[in-house]
Amino acid sequence: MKVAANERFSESLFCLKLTCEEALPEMRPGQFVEVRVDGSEKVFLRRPISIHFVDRQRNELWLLIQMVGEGTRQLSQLRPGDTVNVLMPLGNGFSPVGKEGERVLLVGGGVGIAPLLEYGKYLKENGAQPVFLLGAKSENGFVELPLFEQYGPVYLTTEDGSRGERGFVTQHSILSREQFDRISVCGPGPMMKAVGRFALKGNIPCEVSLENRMACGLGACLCCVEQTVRGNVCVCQEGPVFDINDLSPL
Amino acid sequence: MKVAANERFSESLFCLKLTCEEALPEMRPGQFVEVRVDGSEKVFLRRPISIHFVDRQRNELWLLIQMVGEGTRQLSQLRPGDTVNVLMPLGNGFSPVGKEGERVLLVGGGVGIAPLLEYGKYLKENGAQPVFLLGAKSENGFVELPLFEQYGPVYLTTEDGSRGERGFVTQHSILSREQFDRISVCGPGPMMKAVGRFALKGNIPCEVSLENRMACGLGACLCCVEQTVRGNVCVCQEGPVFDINDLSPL
Amino acid sequence: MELKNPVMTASGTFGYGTEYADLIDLADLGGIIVKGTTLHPREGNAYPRMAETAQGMLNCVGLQNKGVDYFCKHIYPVIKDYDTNIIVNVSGSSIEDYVECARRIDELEQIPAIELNISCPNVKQGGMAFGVTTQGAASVVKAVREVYHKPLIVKLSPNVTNISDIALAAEDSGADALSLINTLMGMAIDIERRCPKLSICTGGLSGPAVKPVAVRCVWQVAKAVKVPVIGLGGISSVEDAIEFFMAGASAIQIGTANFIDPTISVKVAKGIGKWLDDHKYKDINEIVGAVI
Amino acid sequence: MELKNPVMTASGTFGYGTEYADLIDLADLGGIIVKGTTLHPREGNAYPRMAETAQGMLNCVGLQNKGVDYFCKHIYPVIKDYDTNIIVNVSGSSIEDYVECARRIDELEQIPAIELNISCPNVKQGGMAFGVTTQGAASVVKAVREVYHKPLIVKLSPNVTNISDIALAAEDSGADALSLINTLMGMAIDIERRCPKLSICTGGLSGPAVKPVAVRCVWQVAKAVKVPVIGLGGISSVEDAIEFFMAGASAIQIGTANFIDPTISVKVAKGIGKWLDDHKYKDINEIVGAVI
Ligand SMILES: Cc1cc2nc3c(=O)[nH]c(=O)nc-3n(C[C@H](O)[C@H](O)[C@H](O)COP(=O)(O)OP(=O)(O)OC[C@H]3O[C@@H](n4cnc5c(N)ncnc54)[C@H](O)[C@@H]3O)c2cc1C
Ligand SMILES: Cc1cc2nc3c(=O)[nH]c(=O)nc-3n(C[C@H](O)[C@H](O)[C@H](O)COP(=O)(O)OP(=O)(O)OC[C@H]3O[C@@H](n4cnc5c(N)ncnc54)[C@H](O)[C@@H]3O)c2cc1C
Ligand SMILES: Cc1cc2nc3c(=O)[nH]c(=O)nc-3n(C[C@H](O)[C@H](O)[C@H](O)COP(=O)(O)O)c2cc1C
Ligand SMILES: Cc1cc2nc3c(=O)[nH]c(=O)nc-3n(C[C@H](O)[C@H](O)[C@H](O)COP(=O)(O)O)c2cc1C
Ligand code: FES
Ligand code: FES
Repeated sequence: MKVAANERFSESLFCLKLTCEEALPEMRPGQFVEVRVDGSEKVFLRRPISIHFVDRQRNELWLLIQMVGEGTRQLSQLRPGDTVNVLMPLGNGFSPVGKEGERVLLVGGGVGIAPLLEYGKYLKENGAQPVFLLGAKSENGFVELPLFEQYGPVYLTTEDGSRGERGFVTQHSILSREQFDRISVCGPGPMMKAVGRFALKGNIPCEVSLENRMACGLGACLCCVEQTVRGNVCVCQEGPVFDINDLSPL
Repeated sequence: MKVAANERFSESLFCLKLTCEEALPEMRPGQFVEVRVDGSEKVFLRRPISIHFVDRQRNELWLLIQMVGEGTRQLSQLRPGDTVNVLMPLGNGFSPVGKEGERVLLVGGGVGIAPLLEYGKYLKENGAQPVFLLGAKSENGFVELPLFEQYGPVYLTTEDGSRGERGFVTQHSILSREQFDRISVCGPGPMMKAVGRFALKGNIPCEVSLENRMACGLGACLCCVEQTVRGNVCVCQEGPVFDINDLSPL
Repeated sequence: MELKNPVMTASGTFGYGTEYADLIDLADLGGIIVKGTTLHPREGNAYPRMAETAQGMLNCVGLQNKGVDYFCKHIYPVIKDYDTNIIVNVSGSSIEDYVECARRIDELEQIPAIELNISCPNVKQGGMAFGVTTQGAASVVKAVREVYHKPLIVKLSPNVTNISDIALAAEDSGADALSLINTLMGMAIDIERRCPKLSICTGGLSGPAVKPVAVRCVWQVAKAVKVPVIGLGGISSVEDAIEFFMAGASAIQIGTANFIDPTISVKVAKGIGKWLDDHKYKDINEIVGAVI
Repeated sequence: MELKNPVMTASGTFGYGTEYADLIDLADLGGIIVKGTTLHPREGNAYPRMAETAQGMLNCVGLQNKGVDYFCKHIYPVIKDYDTNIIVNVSGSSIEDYVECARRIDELEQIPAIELNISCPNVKQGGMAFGVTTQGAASVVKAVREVYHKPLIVKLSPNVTNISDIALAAEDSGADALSLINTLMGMAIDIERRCPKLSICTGGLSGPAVKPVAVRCVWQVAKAVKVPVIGLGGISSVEDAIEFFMAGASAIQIGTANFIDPTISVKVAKGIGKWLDDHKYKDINEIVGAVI
């Protein structure tokens, strides 16, 4: 695919906008792509990245990426006009709308907010009511808030209190003030666990999007497995989104 | 070093002009540099390249490079402003001027002409008389002829006869018409052998610049050896320029 | 067994083929070696099972599979009509396991051969244990040979002092072909977390990094044995494949490279013919073993 | 023997140190293991001796050197006063050769140790032959131990089924330390010219490609033996070095990486201290063997 734009939000967060000649394939929110990193001595395997947003008008696929190592650093260097090899769409994606008007809490931490934008859009367009609850270390951690706000109310927490409520997402007052039909969450492990426990306690259906290390991305190599009630299953194929009841006890 | 310019002469031949903040070190014609190729999955070792020309006024080192594989292809992609890591100067270099006014025939084939430009300049500046005899497959093989002409007469042969005399350098009429005090040659193996035999027959001192495969470039790994009358010696350190009498019988 | 072309996909890297069926036409392959299959179901090792290395990767999947009966009942019916050779990679923790597993696969009409994996470095019992001594290799190959009546490929480990000896033992015990190499045993450490990157500490190294070792092993074994040799280890281009042919392989497998480019096996299969044409070879046999 | 810091340069990749003296301050190194030295002069193998591979290289230099007497007379005087440990890598084709060579180096006051190379894959006789069996390793180490009175490092080959067994044999026979790994045996083919890329067909693989194998070997050996382990194989950064320490090495060597960056050994030597500081370790011993 061709790089249409590469927007830098902060030292380590950027959004890659990719386009191609043909129309982008059908994609479900929560699915991901595997991006090949060319021209690096060190990076060998593809990198799995969530589908952040699909702009059908411009035929653009957006990826929101956090630089954590060599692969994501290389991707951050891409310039408009460069080409990248992308395998997509992969994985199962988030649950479709269950019942008209359902209130779905979308909880994201760090770059885990990536898949929630496309999911929020989908929910809104399909008659559900998404509510975003996003957490970050400090206010610099939030990007594209106006985009999220198009699809539903956005609540924020920061660990240092610089924006929104101070603390972790599970401490936000919205959780005690409002009722939700279900929860979808993506973010660091501890956050997902905390939200999962909250959901279990309140008996709220909850799904999480995992980020296990992958090789093939196609269900062929069995490298990315997560232990579930059904045994070890491939996150790339049967996930990345899992009902928390399927996962090993939190 | 910083890339000042990258001039493309043909599909496979280009001249890289490198510069740096400090003054370039002393370099002898016939010495070479080892260029690191960054950002390639395939190229691991440095690539040895002759010193083509040293432009002291602009503080530029010129490298004339033929694309033959992945390493040289990567180097051909360098753009002005890019940086490359260069180890230099390496090796022994061509013989210094022996006696005032000596006539030195510089024979080059293909990209083997690279080290001869700087050597021709040196000879001219130091009171000798360089004469160039350059060979190529066809006329497109010749580049920078006006630069060579600054330092001495230039004779050409092409295999297809499209420029200069038809045939190999050893068939050029200059060899029977004129006398030379010594010969220096750089080019493909068969050409160097042919010139060497010609020199031996005519009892003319002759030195050749070899291009053995190298790893360290410093005389440390013993990978680049050539068999000589003194046994196996490192081309990177005791060469790349050898008196043909030191080499195994041609 | 006839191969349409000498390119197969390596066990454990290509699932059951179904995973790649949307991306390539499986009929373009010479064969598919499906996942390591064992008599009893196996959960495999714990996550993490994979670490990236310089031009390679380590894995310690540990033969996760649902067992041979599940394979026969649920997977075989789905894949048996693929227009290519489906070969089952058989593993076990004891000779009896290997034998029983092979016996059941012998009954599957559309499986033309098995590949006996005596070289998996990622399971505690069995696996590689059989592949590192001549006696071990001989005993398991002999036992399986008695119950399995179709072509028997034996897959060798490079983690040995003398691979030709093991190859000869397998040949003498009835192997119809040898495939090599399985992964090299390796390890990587997460220095920030102070722990191995793989759940069971060590794993198998594969990918371009191991290619020189694989070419050497193929060359050594092809010189020593009379049966055909199937070469693999780090192949990711037509040129890599040609190298293995010249080293003595009459067919090749592609493993890890499928992860980088899922269409690579078909590209290589098609590219070999073109390479031979460009180099004026009429037949691949003109290059097989060229440097032996 | 005291090391200023745990970083040395690997035999065969750093000449006698002199070659690098213009580019780095040799005093910044913990030690230099000089070229493989034999009793008699050796011409080594024919050119070509080197081939590039994915993140690595093959070599078949074959121990070219002018013999131990030349070393003692002409090289030792030049390098003996370097402000670092100069260790001589000793090779041979017979036990007698090893013994005699070691005996002569024993007399050189400013050589604090030798490294016995029983693992060179590039010579027909001797070399690796001694390093691939426990008996072979034991016999040569015992014999040298009798005549050599300073620290005796034994360098092990990864081309074996069980490296811990060889390590134990060397330890039991009197090795004071073990260094590993030497190169992995590999091969590369020039498909255009239809010939091996190396003059003697096979060669030794080194560089980042082999690092996972080296880390695994160090980890296996460090678990098995009590003597210190010196780790090498593909190290080209501070992080790589830390990995080897955590796997159980108490010192490391840098080989092939010197060819890519001739200053790398000094950079790593200096960088280790900073890494330890940044990670709040007071002493390197806090990480040596951390994952064992
Ligand atoms: C389904 C899926 C969707 C993802 N979506 C996104 C996304 O939208 N945006 C985004 O920025 N990232 C996403 N990730 C994570 C992303 O794939 C990794 O950050 C990336 O692969 C790291 O590559 P690197 O070369 O930069 O870092 P590396 O050099 O490979 O690693 C740097 C550090 O990160 C750790 N690390 C790397 N990958 C993982 C992992 N998968 N799990 C845990 N730790 C890891 C390493 O151990 C190391 O400490 C997703 C991952 C998965 C599996
Ligand atoms: C002292 C010295 C000076 C040199 N000066 C120049 C110069 O000024 N300009 C220039 O263009 N080239 C020069 N060369 C040659 C240059 O180093 C090689 O062409 C280059 O390293 C090839 O790298 P690559 O990655 O492009 O090709 P590779 O992919 O490494 O090889 C491509 C093909 O070329 C062959 N090849 C590669 N290197 C050599 C070699 N050294 N000898 C014989 N065959 C080889 C390979 O076998 C292969 O067939 C010089 C070499 C030496 C030793
Ligand atoms: C993730 C993974 C799983 C593997 N599983 C098996 C297996 O089940 N049985 C087997 O014989 N080999 C298995 N292998 C080894 C490969 O089939 C192959 O021998 C090895 O990876 C070298 O080839 P390559 O470098 O082309 O991958 C596996 C390799 C990988 C990377
Ligand atoms: C060109 C070359 C020459 C070598 N010569 C020797 C030698 O003489 N003696 C020895 O014990 N090891 C020798 N080695 C092996 C190295 O010392 C080292 O064990 C190996 O290269 C792995 O380390 P590395 O990956 O850091 O290079 C040589 C390696 C190379 C690349
Ligand atoms: S990454 Fe290969 S099975 Fe999931
Ligand atoms: S390239 Fe290392 S000695 Fe010449």
